[in-house]
Formats: sequence, structure tokens, C-alpha cells
Amino acid sequence: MSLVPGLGLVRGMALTLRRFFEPKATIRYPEVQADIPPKFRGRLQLLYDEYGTLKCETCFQCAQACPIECIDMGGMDTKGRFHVHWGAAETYGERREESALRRSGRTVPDPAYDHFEGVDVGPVDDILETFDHDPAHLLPILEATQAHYGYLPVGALKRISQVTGTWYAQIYGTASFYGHLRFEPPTVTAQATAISERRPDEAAFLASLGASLTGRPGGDA
Amino acid sequence: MTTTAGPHQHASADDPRVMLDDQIGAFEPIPPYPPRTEREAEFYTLGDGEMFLNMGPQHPSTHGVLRVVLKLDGEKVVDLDPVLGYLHRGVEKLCENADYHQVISQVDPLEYISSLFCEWSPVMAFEKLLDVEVPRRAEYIRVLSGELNRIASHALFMGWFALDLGGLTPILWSFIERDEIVEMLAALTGQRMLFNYFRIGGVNGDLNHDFMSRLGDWMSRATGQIESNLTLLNENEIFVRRARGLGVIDTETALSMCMSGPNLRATGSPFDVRRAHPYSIYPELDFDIPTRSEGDSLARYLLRMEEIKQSLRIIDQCLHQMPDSPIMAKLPRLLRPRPGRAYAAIEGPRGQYATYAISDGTDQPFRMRIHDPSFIHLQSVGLLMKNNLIADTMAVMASLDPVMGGVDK
Amino acid sequence: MTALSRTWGRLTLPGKIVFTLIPLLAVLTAGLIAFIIVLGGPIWDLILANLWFIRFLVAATIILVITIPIAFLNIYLEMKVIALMNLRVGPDRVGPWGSLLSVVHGLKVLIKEDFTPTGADSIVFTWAPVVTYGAAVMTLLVIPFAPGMAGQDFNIGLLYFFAVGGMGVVGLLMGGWSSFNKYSLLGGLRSAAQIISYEIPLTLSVVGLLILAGTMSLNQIVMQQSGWFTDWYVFRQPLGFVIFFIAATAEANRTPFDLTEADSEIVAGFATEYSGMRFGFFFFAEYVNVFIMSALTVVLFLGGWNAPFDIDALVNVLNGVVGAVIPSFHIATPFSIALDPGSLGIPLLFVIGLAPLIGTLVLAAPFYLVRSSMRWWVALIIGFVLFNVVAGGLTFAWAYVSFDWVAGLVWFMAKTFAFVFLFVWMRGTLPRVRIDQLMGFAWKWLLPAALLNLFVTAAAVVIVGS
Amino acid sequence: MDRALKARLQARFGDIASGPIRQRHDETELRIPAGAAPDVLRALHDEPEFGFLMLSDLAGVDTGDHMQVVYHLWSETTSDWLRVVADRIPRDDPRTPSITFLWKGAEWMEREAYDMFGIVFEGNRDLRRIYMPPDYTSFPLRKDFFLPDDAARSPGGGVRHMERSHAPQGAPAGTIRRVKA
Repeated sequence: MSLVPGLGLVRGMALTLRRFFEPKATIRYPEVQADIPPKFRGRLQLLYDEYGTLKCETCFQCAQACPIECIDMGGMDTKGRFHVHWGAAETYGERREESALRRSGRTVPDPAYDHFEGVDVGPVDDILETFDHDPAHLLPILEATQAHYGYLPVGALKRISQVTGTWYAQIYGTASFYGHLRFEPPTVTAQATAISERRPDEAAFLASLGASLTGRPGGDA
Repeated sequence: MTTTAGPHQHASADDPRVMLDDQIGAFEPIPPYPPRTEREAEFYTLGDGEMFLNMGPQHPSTHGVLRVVLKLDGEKVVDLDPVLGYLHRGVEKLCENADYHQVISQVDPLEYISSLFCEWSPVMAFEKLLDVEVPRRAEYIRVLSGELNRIASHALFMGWFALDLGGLTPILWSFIERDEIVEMLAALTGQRMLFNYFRIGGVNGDLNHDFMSRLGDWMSRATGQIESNLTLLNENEIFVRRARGLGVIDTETALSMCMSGPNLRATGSPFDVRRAHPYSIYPELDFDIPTRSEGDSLARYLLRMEEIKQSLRIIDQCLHQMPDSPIMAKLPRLLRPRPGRAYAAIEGPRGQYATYAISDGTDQPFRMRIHDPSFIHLQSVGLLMKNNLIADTMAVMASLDPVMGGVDK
Repeated sequence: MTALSRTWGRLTLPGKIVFTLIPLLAVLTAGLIAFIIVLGGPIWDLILANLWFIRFLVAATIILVITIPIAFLNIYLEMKVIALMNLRVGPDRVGPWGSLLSVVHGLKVLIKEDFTPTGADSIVFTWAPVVTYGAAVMTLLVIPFAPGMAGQDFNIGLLYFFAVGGMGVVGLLMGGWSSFNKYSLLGGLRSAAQIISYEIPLTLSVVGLLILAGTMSLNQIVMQQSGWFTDWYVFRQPLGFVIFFIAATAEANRTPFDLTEADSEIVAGFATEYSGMRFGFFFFAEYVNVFIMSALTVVLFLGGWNAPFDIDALVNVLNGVVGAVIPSFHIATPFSIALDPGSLGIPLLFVIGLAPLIGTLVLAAPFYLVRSSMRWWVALIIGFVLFNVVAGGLTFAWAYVSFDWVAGLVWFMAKTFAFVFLFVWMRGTLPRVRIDQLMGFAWKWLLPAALLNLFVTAAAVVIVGS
Repeated sequence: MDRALKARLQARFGDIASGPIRQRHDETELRIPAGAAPDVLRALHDEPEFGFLMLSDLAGVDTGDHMQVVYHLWSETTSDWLRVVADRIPRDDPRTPSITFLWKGAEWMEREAYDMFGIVFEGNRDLRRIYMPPDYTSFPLRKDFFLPDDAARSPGGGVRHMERSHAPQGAPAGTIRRVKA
């Protein structure tokens, strides 16, 4: 603080006015790229080797090493088995907890792996042979596949994608568009379950009725 | 251990029914349960003409996600109750389930303003557990990068402090300073904010040309630039009048509040872990511990600005004395220290940053306690704020310089 | 048709209303015109009989409309100037140098959802921005922008200004009270305390000037300051000027006295719960207030629309000097290029028609001839741009000389925006004062200083003037 | 390693200490029963031959068998960190005296230890949850804590924690990590 009152304010104002005319520090991003040091390791990318091949071998080591388990992989191992750890982003929290359990040494039933019991993809090849491997006939192919397996196993869809060269997303999209195609094996009790879910069974109905009469939850009427 | 909410229990604020029943009441700062402690009962009882004001966790100037319940008499703050936990990640628990190398990336985001110091104290504790000697070059690089980070943190402090007092400009100027330092640390460590650079037994990479050229470029004009930025505030009557005599604390109270770092030094006590309990290569370096006797917000601000100059001195010495040696000690890939306990403390930009680690002989720490200065300093806000105005709440809080990532762990 | 119905479906309720009203209005306008043509005579008489009222309505409408570009300009200035002082670039994407960004902000505010918080007093909540904005616009009505260009020339203009300007705080208080939010309430109370306290030094600082001027009409005050810039009241009332400026800063809620919307303390003060166009009105009113305060400072102390020098005197001096050297030379009426367009007739049309073509070619020729590598069309474009610059400059110079109000407006706006810049500059530099410091400053320093100023002025008038 | 400090501690607290005074690197460790913590810490703080004016850290520890509260102290009379371990606090009802009368700043650290371990510091005026929500029932840093178990148990309703028993909740005995600390 100076002796003259207000001089400090004036000096500050002079400084800001000087800065007003100085060169600016902003990097105008789309036109000017940021100067990223060569050691920067924030790039999200997979590396290619000198032959232009993807270096990633889906060995899952990175997914296992990731401390917060944010890495998850889809892919195919060297023996042609499909080992994709499926899971929507919404189930991420659940998977974390399962993984915590698994680490603690307990066995966890993992529904994520249920889709991937071994599927013999030979019949798929036969079906594709009859349709000349033509992705234009995708719906007949899928219907034939479902007719054979009873449902559409992921392995079969992957095989169709691999052989016909169609994107998996397109096949999955087609399959999920049509109501008569399904991804789970049909069960006998499925329909019954669906109905009973919609309508409470006799016992529950009576219990709630009793509760409403006596004013106590679960009270015996 | 019943889990159903009976009539004798009170609904929590998270209960959606609360929101449905009484929409307005849900936003009252008074907790929807009877007071659990003496202090809570005292605080949540309103006197005549008093009212509660809920500040945060989404207030523009709570430095993150701090929530403070203020008890006001007009504009005067009678009492306040900080409510923490909005950023709690359970880092200590995560560290117990990570192996020793992974701990470094876990503790990194604690004090996101000065990440290197969060890495430093766990790394030092683990080195004690493992009885590792860190190569001297690695120590020099640690000190060099750490002091750079300290300057970045203090520069940002200046901006935040001014912003909480209503000045718009210093925050951007200080971000320019910080950005230069952070860029050069990115050239050294590979990241701008969460560096993940220190390793048990050394550092991740040696000094490189990119870093050195940026550092030399910056060092040549750093002093002048920072001095020039400071004239905006140091001589400003409005700023000085608002900060002087605000939140005064004396040495004895500060010690009993377990304060450390610049906040303690601003009261006149020259406690600095770098000198009080020397670690790394600090005994070999020549620098002063600036102290001030006033103990108010202005003293804390000026002290930090003084520390920037000392840090520049240390960086200069490090560059001149940098020895040639490997940057990593020879260590196995999988670390299994023998069972034991180790405590390591360092002087961060906010105060003493410490780690207490217990090893049980496996590759994961059995218990890792992280002592964060922001957490300790934040609890004295209540002490400093009594009978000040609302306008000064954030100013006092900013002058203590807490980082909510560290407070909430 | 489907596209039309889809568009209709996407419109919000106000949009639907507006789109229905447009054809309706067109039909009504056409009908009105026809009506006037048919029954023109009596209506015209009626209009002529009530001209003063029509004039007032037109002035009010114009004032209301020009506040919007003024606010846009102020907002843009604020964004850009503070950015440059912060060593940032600031707005630079929308329009040249980002100058249309504030317009885009205005549109954004217009289409944002406008909600009323639960528990708010919705009527008061809705009317608060209207009151604030209305007060700002009504004060603008008495500001003389240029000779003959004032909404209304009251003989009690200054009194009216202070009276109506004080109403703005009612709006802030209404907004703060009705929002059902403690931050808003604190902001509203702060603004009430602050503005009422600063009204007193603001008004008292002008009383000295009023003693000197002897009138409260702003137009008269400006006219008294014509001549050289030494005639401005700032040199006769320096202390009054300083007090007035500080108090005006506080009145306009600007840094360092922007406690009502101190975002680091009470979030946004009275405007915390406002959104959409209701917030927009508060926002606009703030920037219009900045303009008004600058304008009033200029009018009272810096000569209003007067140029800082006296052209006639300057010409006389020049003639004297030149005449001493070359006795026969004499600039009789050096700036008598004021043309009467009507007297020119055909030549004027000829010039208007051919001047652009000839001018462009003449201005393009040097570029094309000197730089052989230049394409002819590039040279033509350069010539066209240059012609526009030159013609615009000449037109401006002609208008400046020919019409008093153009010259007055130029000087008035230049001075006013210099003050707006000063306000923005202060915002870019200074931190905020505390509420107790603010009140202490008003009552312990400004008020005694204003009284002292009044006393000294009165004494001087009694001693010297009589 | 400050041998003189060890000798002084041995002379002053030899009879209270529940274990040998150990030294490693720059740390000296004094092990006392939990009930003696206020007296020992007051002596360390007040007596000029020790002068441990600064409480560097306060940590709760769950060793798997019992609880500990660990104090780290700093004094200018020695070049060591002094670690005072208040030992053998039972896991099913962990209670220990508070030291807020000596260092008021220990209040939040004790709250944190309470929040994470359920250690009740008798004499702390404000022993509330500090990080976890007020209606949370578990103590996350205990060794028998499992997140999936906890998630299933978390109630929506409010709970008064001081009335709750602190019995360990339902982790399989074989999965608890233990250390001899």
C-alpha cells in the first residue's frame, strides 16, 4: 500500500491497460494445435507395428492391470474362440463389485459369460453356403440360423459377420429389429413367468389384502 | 440389524419419499434426524434472529464440492458447520487393495493442484519399508519437479484468492503461469495434471531436452512475470483492506489445530518439514523459510508469494548441482516389503503431507493412512470465521487454500 | 405440407402465438392503411391536434428499442475488453471479432426455459425484471443525445432522472424477495441498502453543479458547457465529479461495488433464481444502467454533445495566423460544403449513379498497374472496398458538418463509451469491497465530501457571483 | 535414529508401555495401552524434555485382531518422528479416550477414524460421520468390510449411530487380512 490513497488502484489499472495491448495467451484450438510434448502419454490410441498390424493381441493384460477397471475388451483369441467380456456400460458398477468379490477369492456366477458356451459354428457355414455368403439375404440367413439353434447365439452371429464381411453391428441390428428373432434360448416356462410377473399370485394378493385390512404389513387376515 | 424403515426412524435426505412429501423441506440445511452429538445439537439450534444458509456443494466459490452450513445473523456469520464427503472416493481402501506400484496412481488425484506431492510421501514411506536407497539424481529430479509444482500451486492460489475477493483478472494470469509449468511438467512426466511420475526407488523418466528447454525459457522470465502479476494485488487498497486482519490465528492455536505449512508459518512459527525434519536432498540446498507474524489472510497470501521466490532459488540450485547417476534403484518387479511400519512426511504447498504405511509382507499395503493438510486446515475455518461477514467466508477459506480432493480423500 | 406441420409441431407456445399473429397483423395493417386512405382527413386532424402525445409515444418507443443495441454493445465491450485484459482473446467466432456474440447471447436467453421456483411469489417474481428494466428505460428518456435529440426535454430533467432511477432498486428488491431463496434475499437487501445509501452522495454531489447552472434541464446544462473543453463543469466541480463518478459506479452495481450480484459470495444475488428472458431483462437493465450512468456523467460534467473545441473560434484563430502570413488569404467559411440535395437535381442523380463505378475503377487502377502479378478482379475488389471506405468517410464528414445532431451524437457517444470502457476497465482490475466497507465509505467519506463541495460552491457563488 | 530419545522414553514411560520401544529409520515407536493415551500424550506435550507440540497425524488401524489408534508427534528436541500406538482396542466395542483437550485439531481426524473404523473417541464433542452419509451403517476401512455385502445392507432410513452396536458384520472369517502390528 502506498502513502497516497488510491495510487495502488491506479497502478493496477495501468497494469491491466498494459496487458490489454500485450500478446494473448489463448491457443485458438481448431486452427492452432496444442504443442504436445513427445512424452505425453494421454493419447487414447492403439499402436501399430512397422507392418501396419495392430499391436493389440487382446491378451487382456491391460484390462487386468487397470486399477479402476475402466478397460474392457472385445475380441477373439488365437484359437478362434470368442472371449468377449460383454456388458453394457450401465452394468459397469455391478461388474466392479463382482470383480471385487472375485478378487476376494469367492466364486461369482457371471451371467456375462453365459452366452459364450461353446457353439458349433459348422451349421452356420452350411447355411451361409446355401445363401451364397450374400449379406443381402441377411434375414433368411438369420431365420435359418434360428431355425437350427432355436435362437441366435452370439458365436453364430460373429461367424456370419466374419464370413460375409458384414459389420457385426448391422447383423445385430437386423436381428434385434425383428420380433421373431431372439437371442436367448426359448424356455417352456418363459411365458408363464411373464404372466405371473404381471399379476401377483394368490398368496401375495391375500397378504396385501390382509395388510390393507389390518393396517399391519404382512398381517394375517 | 433391521433394514426396513420403521416409524421410529427418520427418513434420510436420500429417501425419495422426502422429496415427494415436502419438496421445500428437502432443501433445508437442517438434517432430517435428531442431533447425534453435542456440537450438532448446539449448531442446529437457532438463536433469536438467526438463520441458516446452505452454501455449497455447488456454490461458485467453494473450491470444489464443499458444503458449508452457515448460521447467520443478518450478514454476520455466527457459526458454521462444514459438511464433507461429496468427493470421498475411499482412496485409503483402494490403496489397500492395490499393489505398491498401483498406489501411486491411486493417490495422484488427491491434491489435484499439486499431484507430485501426493505421490512423494507414499513413495517415501514405501522406500522406508523396503530399505531402498534412492539414487541422488532421482532425488534431485524429485525436488526440481516438486518445487515447480509448488510454484504452480501457489500461483493458482493467488488467482483463487483474488477471485473469491471479486477480482476477475488474477485468476487468468495465474493460470497462464500454471499452464506454462504444467506444460513443462507434461514434457517431463507425460501428463499435465496427474503426473504419476515418482516411482518407488526413483522416478519414471530422466530429464529430457523438451523439459529443459521449456524450463530454461520460463526461468529466464519467471521472476519478472510473477512480480508484475503481483503488483495488481499487493498494492491494491481494496484487496489489502479486505485481507488484512481477516481470520487471525496465533501460533499456539494454530499448533493446537494441528496446522502446518504456510498457514502455520504465517503465524510466526518457522515449522517447515524440509528443515524441521529434513528429507531428500533438502539439507544440501540453501533456501530460507519465510515467516510472517500477523497470522491473517494477507500474511498467508504474502507468505505464499514469498515461497515462490524461495522455490525459484531451489530450482536454480538443483539445476546447477544436478549429479549424474541412475534414476531408479534396483528393485524387483513385485514388491513384497517385510512386515513393518513406516511414516513419511513431506512439505507440500499446503503443509505437511504424510503417509503411514503398514506392510504385512504381501504385495499390497495392509493399511495406508494419508494425512492431508487441506483436511486439517479446513476444520479451523469455523474458528477463524466467527463474527465475520458472509463475504469473508470464502476469502478465509481460500486463504487457507484447501483442495477438496485432498480433504475428502 | 408435412414439413409445415412438423415445423408447427416443434414450435413452442409463444412461437405458435407469434406465427399466428404475423398474418393477422399483416391483414390488420393493410386494413388500417386502407382505412386511413378512406377516412384520412379527420384522423390526420386528430393526429395533428395531439402531436405532443404522438411525439412522446414515438420517443418512448425509440428509446425502448435503442436500449437493446446499447445493451448488446455494452455486453460485447465487457466480454472483449475484460478478455483482452486477462490476456485472453475473448469472443472471436460469431461475427467480426466476435461482435455478434452478445446478439447470440440475447437470442439464447430468449429461447431458454423460463421457470418460477417452487414457493416463489410468481406475480412479484414476474414483474420485478419489468420494473427494473422499465426504470432504466425511463431514465434514458431525458438524456440529451444530441441537439434536439432527447426523448423529452423536461425543465426538471435531473430531478426526474434521480426519481425514476431510484425505482430500479424496487425491482431488485422485488426479485430478491419473491425468489424464495436466501441468497436472493440477501442480494436484494444488499442492493437496497447500497443503492439507497449511494443515492444521497450521488444527488448531493450534483447540487453544487445545479447552483452554478441554475437549471435542472439537462439540455440547458449541456448548452451551458459549449465552447472549449475548459468550459465543462468537470473543471469547475472536480470534487463533485469524483464523488458523482464513484456514487454512479455504486448505483450501477459495478465493480468494485457489485455486491448485489457478488458471485463468489451470494451466487448471483437477486438474480439467482431467474432464468430465460426474465434474467435477460435484469442483465440488460444492468448494462443499460452502465450506459445511462456514463451518459449522465458526460452530460453533467463533460459537456454532453459539445465538441471539446470551439470550431468557430478555431477557424478565427487559424485565419488570424494565416492572415498574418498571407494577408490576402482568408478562410471565409471553410466547412461550407453542406449541400442541399434538392437543389442539384439531375447532376446529383448522375453522380449517384456513376460515382461508384468510376470511383471503383479509379481506386483499383493503381493496384492493378503497379503490381503486375495481381489479378484484375482482385484489384477491382480492393478498389470497391476502398471506394466504400472513402465514400463512407466522405458521407460521414458531410453529415457531420451539415447536421448539428450528427456531430453532437458522435461526440456524445464517443465520450459515453469512453466512460463505459472505464467501467469495464475497473471491473477487469479491481476486487470487490465488503459490505461494511461499502457503507462506511458512503457515509463517512462521500457524504461529508459532497457536503463540503456544496458548501464551497455555494460560498464561492455568494462571494464571486454577486 | 535418536538413541537418547529412546532412553528418555524408557525412563519416563517404561512402566506404562505395553511393548518394547522400537526404532527404525527416523521413527521411534512407543506402544501404550489405549486408556493411558491422554496421560502419556499430555506428558509428551507438556514436559520440556519431550516438548512434542505438534500432532502430525492421527490414524486408526484395524489389524484384524484388534484396533489401534496411532499418533505421530513432532518435537524440536529430537530428529525422530515419535509414533505412539494406543494398542489393543477390542474390535467389537472399540472405545478410546479422545485427545481433543490437547489438540483441538485432532477432532476431525478422530471423526475420520470413527467414520472409517467405528472407533468411539470418548470426549470428542462432535463424533459424527465425516465422509460417509449420515445414514450409513458400515465402517469401510475395517478388514471385515465387503462392498457387495454392504450395498445389500445399506438402509434408506436414518440411523443414530451412537446407539448401534459395533459388532463386526458378516464377513467370512477366512477372508480377513491380519497383521501383527
